[in-house]
Amino acid sequence: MSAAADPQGAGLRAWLRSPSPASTWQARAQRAYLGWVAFRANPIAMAGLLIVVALVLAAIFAPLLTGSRGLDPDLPNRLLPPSAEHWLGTDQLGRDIYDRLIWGSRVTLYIVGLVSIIVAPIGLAVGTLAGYAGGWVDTVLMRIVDIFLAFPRLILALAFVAALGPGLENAVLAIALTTWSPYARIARAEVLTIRKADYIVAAEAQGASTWRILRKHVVPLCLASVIVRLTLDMAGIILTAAGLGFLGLGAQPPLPEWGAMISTGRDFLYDQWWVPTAPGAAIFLVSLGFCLLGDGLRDVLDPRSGEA
Amino acid sequence: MIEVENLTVEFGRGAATVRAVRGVSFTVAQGESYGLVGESGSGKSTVLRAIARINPEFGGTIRVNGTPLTSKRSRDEARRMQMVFQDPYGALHPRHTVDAILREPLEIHRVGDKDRRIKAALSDVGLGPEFRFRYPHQISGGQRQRIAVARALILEPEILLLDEPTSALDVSVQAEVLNLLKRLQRERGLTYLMVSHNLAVVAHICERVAVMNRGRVVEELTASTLRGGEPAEAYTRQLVSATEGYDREAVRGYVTYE
Amino acid sequence: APPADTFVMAKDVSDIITLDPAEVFEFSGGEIIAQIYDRLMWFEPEDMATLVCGVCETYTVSEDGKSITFTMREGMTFESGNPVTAEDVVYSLRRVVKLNKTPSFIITQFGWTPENVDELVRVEDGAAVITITEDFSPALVLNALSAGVASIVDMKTVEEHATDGDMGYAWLKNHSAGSGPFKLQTWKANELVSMTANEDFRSGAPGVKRVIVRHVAEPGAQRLLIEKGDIDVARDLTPDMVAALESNDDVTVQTDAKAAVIYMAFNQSDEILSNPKVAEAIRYLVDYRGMADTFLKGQFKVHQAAWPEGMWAAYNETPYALDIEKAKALLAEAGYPDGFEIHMDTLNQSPYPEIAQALQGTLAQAGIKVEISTAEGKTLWPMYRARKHQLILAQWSPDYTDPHSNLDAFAHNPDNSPEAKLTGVLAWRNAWMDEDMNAMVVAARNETDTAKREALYHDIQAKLMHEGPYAILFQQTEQAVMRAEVEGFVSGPTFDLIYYRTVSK
Amino acid sequence: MTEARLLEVEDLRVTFRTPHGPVEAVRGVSFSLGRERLGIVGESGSGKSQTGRALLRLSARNGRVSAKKMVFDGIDLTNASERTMRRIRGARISMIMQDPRYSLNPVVKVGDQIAEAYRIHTGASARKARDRAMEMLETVRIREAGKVYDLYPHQVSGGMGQRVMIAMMLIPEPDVLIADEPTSALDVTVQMQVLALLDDMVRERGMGLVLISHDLNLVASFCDRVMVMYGGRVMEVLEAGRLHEAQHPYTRGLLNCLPSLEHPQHMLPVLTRDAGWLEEAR
Amino acid sequence: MTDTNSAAATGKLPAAPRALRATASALVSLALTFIGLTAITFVIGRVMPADPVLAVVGDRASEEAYQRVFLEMGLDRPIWEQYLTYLGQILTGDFGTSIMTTRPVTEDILRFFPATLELATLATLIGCVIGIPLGVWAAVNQGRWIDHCARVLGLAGYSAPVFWLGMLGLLIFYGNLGWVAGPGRIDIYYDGLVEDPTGVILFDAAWHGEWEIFWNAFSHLILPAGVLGLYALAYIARMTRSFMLDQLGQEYVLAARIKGASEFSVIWRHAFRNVLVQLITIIGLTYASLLEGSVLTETVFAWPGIGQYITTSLFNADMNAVLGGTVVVGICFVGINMLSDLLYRFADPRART
Ligand SMILES: Nc1ncnc2c1ncn2[C@@H]1O[C@H](COP(=O)(O)OP(=O)(O)OP(=O)(O)O)[C@@H](O)[C@H]1O
Ligand SMILES: Nc1ncnc2c1ncn2[C@@H]1O[C@H](COP(=O)(O)OP(=O)(O)OP(=O)(O)O)[C@@H](O)[C@H]1O
Ligand SMILES: [Mg+2]
Ligand SMILES: [Mg+2]
Ligand code: NI
Repeated sequence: MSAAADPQGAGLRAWLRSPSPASTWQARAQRAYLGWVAFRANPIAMAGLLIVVALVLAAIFAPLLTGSRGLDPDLPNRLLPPSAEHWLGTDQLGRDIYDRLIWGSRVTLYIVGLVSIIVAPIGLAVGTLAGYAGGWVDTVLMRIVDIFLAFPRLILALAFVAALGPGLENAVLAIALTTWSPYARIARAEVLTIRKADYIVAAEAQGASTWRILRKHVVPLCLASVIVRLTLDMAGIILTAAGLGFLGLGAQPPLPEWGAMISTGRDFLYDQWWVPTAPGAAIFLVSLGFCLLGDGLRDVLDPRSGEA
Repeated sequence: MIEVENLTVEFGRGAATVRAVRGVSFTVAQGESYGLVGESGSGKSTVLRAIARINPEFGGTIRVNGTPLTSKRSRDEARRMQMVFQDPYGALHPRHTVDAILREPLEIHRVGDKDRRIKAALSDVGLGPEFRFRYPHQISGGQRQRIAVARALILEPEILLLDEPTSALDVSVQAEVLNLLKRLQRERGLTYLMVSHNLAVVAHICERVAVMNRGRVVEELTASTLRGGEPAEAYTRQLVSATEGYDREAVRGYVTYE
Repeated sequence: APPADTFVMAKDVSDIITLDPAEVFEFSGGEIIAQIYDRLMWFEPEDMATLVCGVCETYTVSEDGKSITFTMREGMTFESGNPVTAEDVVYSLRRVVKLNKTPSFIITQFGWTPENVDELVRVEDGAAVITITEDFSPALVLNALSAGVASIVDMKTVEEHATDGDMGYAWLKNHSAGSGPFKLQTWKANELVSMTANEDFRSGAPGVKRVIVRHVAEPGAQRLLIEKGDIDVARDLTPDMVAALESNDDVTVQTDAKAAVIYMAFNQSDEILSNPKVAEAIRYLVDYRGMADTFLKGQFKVHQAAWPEGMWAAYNETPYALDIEKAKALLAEAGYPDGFEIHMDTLNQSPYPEIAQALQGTLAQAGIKVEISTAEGKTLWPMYRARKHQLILAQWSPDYTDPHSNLDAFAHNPDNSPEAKLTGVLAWRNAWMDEDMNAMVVAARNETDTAKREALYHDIQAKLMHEGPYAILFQQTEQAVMRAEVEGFVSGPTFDLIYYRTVSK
Repeated sequence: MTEARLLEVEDLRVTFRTPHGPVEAVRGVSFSLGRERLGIVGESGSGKSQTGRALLRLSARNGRVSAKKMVFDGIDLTNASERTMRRIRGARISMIMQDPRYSLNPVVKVGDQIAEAYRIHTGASARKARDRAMEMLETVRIREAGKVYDLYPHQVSGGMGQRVMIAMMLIPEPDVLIADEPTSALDVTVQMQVLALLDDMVRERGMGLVLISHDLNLVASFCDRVMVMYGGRVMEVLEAGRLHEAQHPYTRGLLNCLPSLEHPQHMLPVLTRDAGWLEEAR
Repeated sequence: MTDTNSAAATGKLPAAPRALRATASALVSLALTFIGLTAITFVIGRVMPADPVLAVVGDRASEEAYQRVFLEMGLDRPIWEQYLTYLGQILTGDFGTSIMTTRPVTEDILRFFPATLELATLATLIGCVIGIPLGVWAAVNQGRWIDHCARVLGLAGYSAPVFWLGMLGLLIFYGNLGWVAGPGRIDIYYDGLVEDPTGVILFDAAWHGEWEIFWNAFSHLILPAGVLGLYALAYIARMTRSFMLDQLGQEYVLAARIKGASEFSVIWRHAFRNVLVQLITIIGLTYASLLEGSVLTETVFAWPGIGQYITTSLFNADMNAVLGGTVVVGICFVGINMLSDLLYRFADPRART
């Protein structure tokens, strides 16, 4: 490899592989590096990462990658098949589908990001608290979690959207409200296995407060499995958003949300196949990307799977 | 320093009650090291955990420095009394560096001058500064146990409760840790209460030893009686004989205490 | 494929919530009861412009135009075998008034109330006699008596199934007791409606023995079903699907004008929208032709008056076309040279979001930034009825075939105060009241001379087109795609003027 | 008695592929085994267990085993087919693992696990296997064998579990038994009883026993010969009785760092390792 | 997963009271879940902008007609009072009448639920029958291309929008190839030809020996079930693989190999039996989530299932129907979880005592 020939590269590598790191920083960098090495060796995970990175790049560079924002109707040019001018053809209002897909990546990232920052904290907070505190706190919290689990998911989301009014933010919020419960369960299960661990007992013996133990000891340990689960669930989240879009409750027109694009394009599947197929394929690809990434992350982060 | 009187600990309720400790009494003087030996399940750890208030409910009285312990643990107590656990792999948080592990007690008790203390604690247990930013999985079992000891000592307690501190370690590493404990006791005049099922290890560290069986102390004796003289109890004798290696004839004579 | 004597239709019938003619006010429900029940007045499939007698033999209007006497046809029977008599006619009308469900206003506007109806609607010498107390044109009254509420139910059967004096209300929701060409076999909500032929129908036995209306919500699924020949007619195909199917020899496309109009309404309690220049500008910012020739092709045609083309007294002028410059000038005059931001609400099913987006595109060219919200009807209507909208894009279809039906709703607002809550009236919903207009609508309603009446309605429509709080955009045309062997499917302008009995295959 | 060589191993190597490069766990180990008790001692990570597993060709997936010679009863284990190996495993060479808590299938009754081992190699009927398993449980001194047969692994104590494990591995009457720290999870007294049991097997059946342990005292008092391992290599092989006279600094170091009841010391001598040992052992 | 804590705490009681207490605590948990479910749905129903009164009277209704129905429906009373009345009603087994279908909700559910049951059951079966072996196979060949293929295939099933797959499936297998029947549960002219006491057409048709109808219904069912099954399959295969990897790394597997057990026996007799224990919960959850009714699949396939019923009811502000549907789905969920807990206890000796 060329990096070996490059003295600086070699120096950096040595620094990263050094058996005795000199600072917290180096230790962190090393962990990240070794994780990365393991990750890199996993072609499937790399494929996932590639897709996700491509999504992020598309979102960032959308203005450079497209000729229009894909919002303005151009009725004379509607339903054109894919061509050199319109790579993925045009939709029922004559908008360039490729442009819409690229701009839509921002919406998708927005959904993914917003759901993650809502779901993970709620799930973690409820789950770790229930698991660590035990007793009636656990019972009460878990009953609530059970209720949310027992609720038909899409229905609950629909109800929330219906209550909050349609729109992307509300759709995301609704999805988040319906998705957190399994995370609480995961976090709780994880806490139950570590609650009796000596290092927690040791921290208690040092006089640490419950709050401190949760924050410093318990949450960091659950975080990995929650993050892994989150990436794995990302596909589901995108698809639920798409489902809400499909039912007309997600993004409002003319926002190029992929699910809504399939939804409005679905009537064209039989004659102008490209209209729903392009966003369908995009959702498929991105979900697949997140799934693969999650799987790869699990192999790297989760010592229980894989042998290395 | 530590006075335990008629200590009882029960787990569970109703018909399911396990009486883990049934009326144990002993005292440990300041600067002394006291050992608890016995078979698995005899209640050794439970005694220790009751004193450390990890199982807060117990019967009888425990006095430390003359003050009886209540079931609510106070923060000051942590500064006076610390515990070292059996399993060096489980006692350190896997995601914290050595630095973070040693810093935590200082933060909890708002002790200043943290960096100096951490460096000093590391050198006290014979580890170089290069260990400071490592994660537990990057160091060996013996070194981990040293970190655990360093953490216990960083608040400068008077009493150290040791629950089988070497049983998970290799013989060569065990020697290192035992030496460390001995040195620290000499230098700081610490009081030790140590649990082990290895008689040789206990005799090596402790001056006095209590032999436990099924939740009771069956015999209390000094290290020298244990070595040279004849222990009074058959149970103790059997333990001693087993420590000495395999002896076909002796094994035939073993009694199971159940 | 379905058997030769069974006619299978795919349609989105999720809107059916009752099949009681006194209560039905939904499109699909209206279509179904038109097959099950005969009515007092009626349009025959051969000539859907001429109002003729249904269960009556003849009718006579009294001198003062306040009473009408209906003599009954002989020999007609209900599905139970009971004869159809004047008693049944009177019972049916009284029942509508007494149950007082939503569509009852169609006949209660004549001045009937639960208290006086027994007196005003009665049997005299074996004939049914009705008397009105308001000054309504008899033509209007007769027209209204061709609506679903004038369906004749079998008094004996219905009373047999009555509980707690509810006049059979609970039972009739999903049962039939009529004398129409078909009788109801089952209605499974969101699944199907199935009917069997009434061989004794007064105009002869229907062409098929059984009709099944299958609920298929997805146009795509309908498309596959019709292509495979698993159904005989698909009712909800999109224009693009229809265009694609045109080359298919196995199917034929039948296009019929419908009376529904799509309109945009401007809430007059909104400061910007209450400016007539703004409204006028918006009317010039609609690409009527562009839409009608592309994604609405075959399903909607340009129509700008409140009463649809093809109906009596229709007004077919289309003065507006997309004219950005003119609109900009108007906006400048109105004080909005750079446009403004505005919110548009509409339904979430095709084609409303598409139309809204096209409007958004053209309005933007004059600087008007439109933000679109789409919603289910059940969510949209409460907001509309509470006057909480700004711009709204919606549809209206007449309740009966008289222009009064639409113009009363679009133009007549007797009390514009919020407390009046005339929530069924479009003019009130948009907080629009014009005294002249009110007077014109009442005058037209009461006019007995047909030619004069027609002229009055033309005036109303012309005035409404320019001054009303609306931009009326399109009139619906329906494209039914059917298997080549299906013949005789007749679909008239209103949602209940659809005839299954003429179908054969 | 030590004349009949059951097992001969020459230059056994086990290498693992890891993300950090190859790890040589065993580097050229040679020994032979007769109908005797051979102890393998060494500090943790010295390659004791991997040597044992390599004999059964059951190294982890990322491991590679090579040897100049690895012959069992005339069968070349390096080249034997997977089929042959399956016939050898259990029936002729067996292995007891360290921790019964993890080595017994948690959802299968312990008795059935023993019976299975018997049926695999004899094709006996279920009834017959059950009877044999019951007998075997009695042989390993379990009272109330009938009751224990129907217990699940989590219902038996550590000592009992270890005996079940032993019964399972002994039921096909193997010629060689590798016991990998069979007693380190047990109380000292139970530990002795288990060893006594193994002792009986060697004496009564003429089985070859490899006892892996890091307890030098134990090995010295129990085995016939002791092999000392360090860093994947054999440092020396000694008569067990003369272990305490060992000269190799590594062996001495291991011996010295044990605290002893008889000889109290103030400080324990700590083992100092010497990279040169590995060179010498070549 | 229902909470097993309470059961664990009472772990050492004698058998009979323990079973009793477990049942009691299960019942209490069921009741609490039930109350929570109805309460949330109830609140949602009241804060929704969709107006239940309009659902009855239509959007052109006069204010007077509106008010009359508003009062009839009791909407003027405080919400807690309405809720309590409703609870009282349900306890007598009366879920009220659906606005949309004009029938008692109970009757509706008895009609729509079997359709979903049929679909979910077949889908889960497909998921298990293909997914489990696929997952095991992938785990056994971990890291090889077979594993990669199986994983990507599984993930693909997980990633594709279900309605998109459904439409594509319809186009290909019904539209082009004609292998299966189109949307709907059964060809329309068979409708009502057999008595359907259970509502599960396959079962009823087989019961009456109406094989023509059976096959017709089956050919309608197989495509939607296949699409849902693909999703179940993907999830089950993936979990199986990961559990299997866990188990294959366990010491007891090594012990089995040391005994000389064949590869087949090591995989299926030893490792898989432990995997099965974990899979029970997963399969239970999958089944429960499918029983919620996949609104999207049901829409695409014009399948009159419970998911569609609840959704359309929701859009129509038909709260009685929504509440009834949610309660039934919730009870199913809790019930299946209890069942899988029970099975779990049966399959895992560690959980039994
Ligand atoms: N949390 C608990 N709940 C129920 N029983 C317990 C609990 N902790 C300990 N016991 C029981 O109490 C008894 C004493 O346990 P303890 O851990 O003190 O023994 P020990 O002497 O330390 O044994 P070992 O040498 O194995 O560590 C045992 O029978 C044990 O099963
Ligand atoms: N699968 C593996 N991948 C990489 N390295 C391995 C693997 N298995 C074992 N090793 C390494 O091989 C070396 C020898 O391991 P082995 O288990 O034989 O040690 P041991 O002598 O049995 O030690 P202990 O007394 O701790 O059981 C160790 O350094 C270990 O880390
Ligand atoms: Mg202990
Ligand atoms: Mg080992
Ligand atoms: Ni649960």
